[in-house]
Amino acid sequence: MNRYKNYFPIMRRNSTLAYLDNAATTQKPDMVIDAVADYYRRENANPLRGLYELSQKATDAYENARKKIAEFIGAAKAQEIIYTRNASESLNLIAFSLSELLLQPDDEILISIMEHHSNMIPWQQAAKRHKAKLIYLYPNEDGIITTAELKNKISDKTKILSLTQISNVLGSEQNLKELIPIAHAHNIVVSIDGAQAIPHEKIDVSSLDCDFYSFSGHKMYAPMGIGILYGKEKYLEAMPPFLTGGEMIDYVDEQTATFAELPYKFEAGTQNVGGAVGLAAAIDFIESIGYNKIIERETELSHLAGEELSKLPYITIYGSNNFSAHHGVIAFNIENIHPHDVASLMDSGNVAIRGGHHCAQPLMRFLKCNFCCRASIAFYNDKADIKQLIEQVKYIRSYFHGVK
Amino acid sequence: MNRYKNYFPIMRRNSTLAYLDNAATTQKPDMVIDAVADYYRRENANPLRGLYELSQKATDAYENARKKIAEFIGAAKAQEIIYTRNASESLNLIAFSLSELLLQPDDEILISIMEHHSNMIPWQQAAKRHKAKLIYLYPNEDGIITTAELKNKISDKTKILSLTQISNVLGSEQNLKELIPIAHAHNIVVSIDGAQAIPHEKIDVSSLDCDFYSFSGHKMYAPMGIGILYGKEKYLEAMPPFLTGGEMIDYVDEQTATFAELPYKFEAGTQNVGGAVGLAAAIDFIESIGYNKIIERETELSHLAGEELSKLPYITIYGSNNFSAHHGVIAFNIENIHPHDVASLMDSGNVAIRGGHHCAQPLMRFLKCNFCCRASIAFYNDKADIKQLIEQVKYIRSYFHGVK
Amino acid sequence: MALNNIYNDILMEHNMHPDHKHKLLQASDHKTAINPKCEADEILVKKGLNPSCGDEIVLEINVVNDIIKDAAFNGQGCAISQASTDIMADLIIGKSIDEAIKLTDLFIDMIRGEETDPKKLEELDEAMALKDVSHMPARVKCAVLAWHTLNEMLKEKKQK
Amino acid sequence: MALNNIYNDILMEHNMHPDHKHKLLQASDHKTAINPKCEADEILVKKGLNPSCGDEIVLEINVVNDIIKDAAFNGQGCAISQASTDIMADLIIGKSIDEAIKLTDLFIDMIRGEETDPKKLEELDEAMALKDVSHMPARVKCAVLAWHTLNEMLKEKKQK
Ligand SMILES: Cc1ncc(COP(=O)(O)O)c(C=O)c1O
Ligand SMILES: Cc1ncc(COP(=O)(O)O)c(C=O)c1O
Repeated sequence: MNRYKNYFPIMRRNSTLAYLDNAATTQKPDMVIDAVADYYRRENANPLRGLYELSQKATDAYENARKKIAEFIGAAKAQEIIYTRNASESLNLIAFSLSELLLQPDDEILISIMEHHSNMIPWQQAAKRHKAKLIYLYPNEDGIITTAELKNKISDKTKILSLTQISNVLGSEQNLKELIPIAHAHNIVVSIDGAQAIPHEKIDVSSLDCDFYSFSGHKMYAPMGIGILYGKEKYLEAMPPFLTGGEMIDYVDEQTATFAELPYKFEAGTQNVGGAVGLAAAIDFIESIGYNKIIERETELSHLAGEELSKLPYITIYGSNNFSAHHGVIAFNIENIHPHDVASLMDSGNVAIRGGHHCAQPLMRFLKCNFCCRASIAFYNDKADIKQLIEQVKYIRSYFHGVK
Repeated sequence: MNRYKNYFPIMRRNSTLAYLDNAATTQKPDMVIDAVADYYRRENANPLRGLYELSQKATDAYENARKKIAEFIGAAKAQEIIYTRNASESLNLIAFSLSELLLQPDDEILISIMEHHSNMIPWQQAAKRHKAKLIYLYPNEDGIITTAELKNKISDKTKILSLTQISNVLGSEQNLKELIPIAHAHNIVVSIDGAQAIPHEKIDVSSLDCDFYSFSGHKMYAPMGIGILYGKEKYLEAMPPFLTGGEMIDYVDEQTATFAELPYKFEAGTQNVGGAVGLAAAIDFIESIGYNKIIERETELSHLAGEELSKLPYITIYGSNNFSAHHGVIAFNIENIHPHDVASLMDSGNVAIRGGHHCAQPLMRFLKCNFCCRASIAFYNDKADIKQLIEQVKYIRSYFHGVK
Repeated sequence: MALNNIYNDILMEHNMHPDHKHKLLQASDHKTAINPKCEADEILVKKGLNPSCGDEIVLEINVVNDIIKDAAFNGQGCAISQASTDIMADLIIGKSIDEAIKLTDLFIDMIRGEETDPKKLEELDEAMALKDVSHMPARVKCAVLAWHTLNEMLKEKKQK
Repeated sequence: MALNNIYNDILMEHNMHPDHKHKLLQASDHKTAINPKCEADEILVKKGLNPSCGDEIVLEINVVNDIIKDAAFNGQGCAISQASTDIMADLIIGKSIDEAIKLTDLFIDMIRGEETDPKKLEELDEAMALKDVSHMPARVKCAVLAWHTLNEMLKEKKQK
């Protein structure tokens, strides 16, 4: 077992498991599991307004995690970091509150056909509520939205651009440094879905200059139940709150309420301090490995998986032919075999992949496949995992093919 | 240290701590902390649609927890149990989706002045969105909404009654078996905020016959980041979804989506499986102690704390004089000393209580005190904790009083 | 690994070489060709959808005097749903409506893990090959799609 | 326990027996009584609110030729906010506007834990007694309420 897998108890227990569903959720290293348990063993209390030692410790744990996250993604201020439950909730928050702030009837929202349902349905709902239009950007064969496509779709009604940085199916990364300035030149607010990007590369929201950035902890080695919404202060200040109640208020009377300052205005009810502590530990973990190492390993393995799969004539791979640009995500189909059968049979060979629409039905139809298999790689995977994947593909093909 | 505290690592580490802020959040027993860690060590994966063994284990963990929760509160079906992040999110979900379903302009929503902000502001917002009226019920001196008060406030415009079962300030429990039938006789949908009830007594939603019931895991020995919304199937079926995205869909195209069956329709994005596992372990823990024992100990300690405090002439206690009916919650003030100073000074004596408005500003104004101290008891507390509290009260009083 | 059990010879054979994957003749053709005198002769058609898998089948049955004379299907989906449909068609041809309803109920109970008695399950014949799907929650819908569709179809017919 | 440090004699004395908890005379009274010839003589009034604690103070200062001649407050709140306000009044009376702004900045830095050099903090005199509030995040707002209010008040005045 390679030294990286050794950090993960679930890998130590399953030494022959090729876990290739990292885009769905990553496994958790000891460091993260222990940090959460230790929080509950040592400093658990309801944070904020805490007037006793434990509550102060919980508050410190919570706010120090926030600072760490802010630094990690290059946010100017800690109060631009809002804790949510997952990326989906972050995206729902933006779609609700930013729409309330900005949208007038006939305004336009731009998203891409590559969006995960979580960055699509909230905008469908927002468009419906505000009688706005939802307009789609389509990628080229490499899964890239060109500047021409963006310019084409921008009109003087466009108010919001919400875009995934890395597609969870194609693995393609958008050139945000090119796209965002174009949007901003048209006074369009830009929200980036970073759920598939932050596990794989260093993010700096300040240099990206996006107005919002969303991601989930559980896809970056943290526990489930914690997500982040980064937003520029000026927008967060102006937006109405989303979830209400608990400590997110200033003053409440029977019919109205005024809301707390940032970030608390967007944090309703008792927060998930254990989750925040786990996310902070996951950041320490990532930094202890280093993005350089992560990128090096993931690029090599993506390349290997893509090359090996593409040698097989009965395999279709979706997205760019340059497999090094897939950020660990290789989506494919075996001719005439349903992805669900592939995934079930892979399991018999101790390979964990996903088959289905990957919460991207419109993209699947755009790719004319409806369903596909997806192997998704993290830095702790290794060549043996990829070999196991390829062997399984061949075995499944021959198993179906061999049947009279 | 009493045998119950011994289940809690944080108590073993702080043997002189009198933790009396249980209404804010309870401490976590080994059983719960370990169950969550073990989940991440053994069976972590993204649940649902899981086509490999780990994902099936995660799905089983998640759905078995749902079944356990359904049985625990007497729900007819597991799909009436929706996972949320905390009680606040459950209440936001109801206030949003039920209002969408039911409310017409000029309709009326009934809540009590005792509601936690989380069962108040979401209704203020819903009332605003739908041009409906938010009408308040006021309690008698014992903190009880009488049937007369309810009947008085019901009109033929009343559509929803949302009520806390136990007040987080007064500790008073509403007689739901009397109130709910009255509401139902007027075709009013009834939502109960059970956040402060379920840690203290057996809940049976079927015999209560409430239409919705909300609570948080972290107030009943489970980790933070997991909450529950119970809803009758017929309402959940009819209500539009709240958060959208991820697996909560059936079919998605560019402009519209159809939604999955219950309970998934209300569960957007990757769910907190670790949290669900922790909540299931907390239920096992509660059942291993037994509500009989919990009620016996909490009633005795509430009585003791109330009686001892009320002997001191400079103390005002809020709520009923029958302290056995306080469900562990004793809210009080020391004459001329701000609750924040009381709480800070108590900390020096290793007593953890809360001081402030307890997320119930309108109730505080109704009680004409704005702020108060609150000691809140769990079954693991003991007479020594109460003694420590009383000593600290006396000490603080003399400390302020003794200053020239 | 347990999962492999399900992709056994029976399932693979029915998936790769289904006997009933075709269209039935039109009702009018049937009337003349098979049973020209029977007024109750009819072809029932119903579509079954499993959006999570994208499985989609169109089930056709020909009912004569309350007996299922023939069955066929079309559509696409995973091996489990395709094989399960073909196996079902084998099983129900020649059965009465009531017998067929009982069999679909039994099959669904087996897949949901609610009926495990091997004696009782014997009635399902080859369909028993799908028993282990009960341990694959993600695939339950694939296995029961056809059976569920038939069950509804027959109950609707009885209500008419 | 660390927290007790904060409820020291200085704080308790200022809380129980504040010197400056009263109303200043009206500006017109001042003009005649104290400095009848000075046109710049005025009383500035500003309210400070800390909703989380319910602390509420009304700060009044009398500024003559850019010097704070007198200061007073009214309102309610916890011991920390009350004492902190009274201590501040002691400190700033007789100081120039610029000096007072510097002192409020210094105090706020101390409470936020951003300035810890004892030499520099000496300027704060008795207000140093509140230093340990920097370890009590929940009480920071109580301690800085008056200082923050004064700071804004003086900056507004300078802008006019
Ligand atoms: C009565 C009541 N309702 C709702 C809540 C909100 O719970 P949470 O903060 O876990 O969302 C609380 C907890 O503070 C409460 O006491
Ligand atoms: C691109 C993208 N966006 C959003 C999400 C939603 O993340 P979560 O399920 O953690 O809310 C995912 C994860 O599936 C994703 O891949």
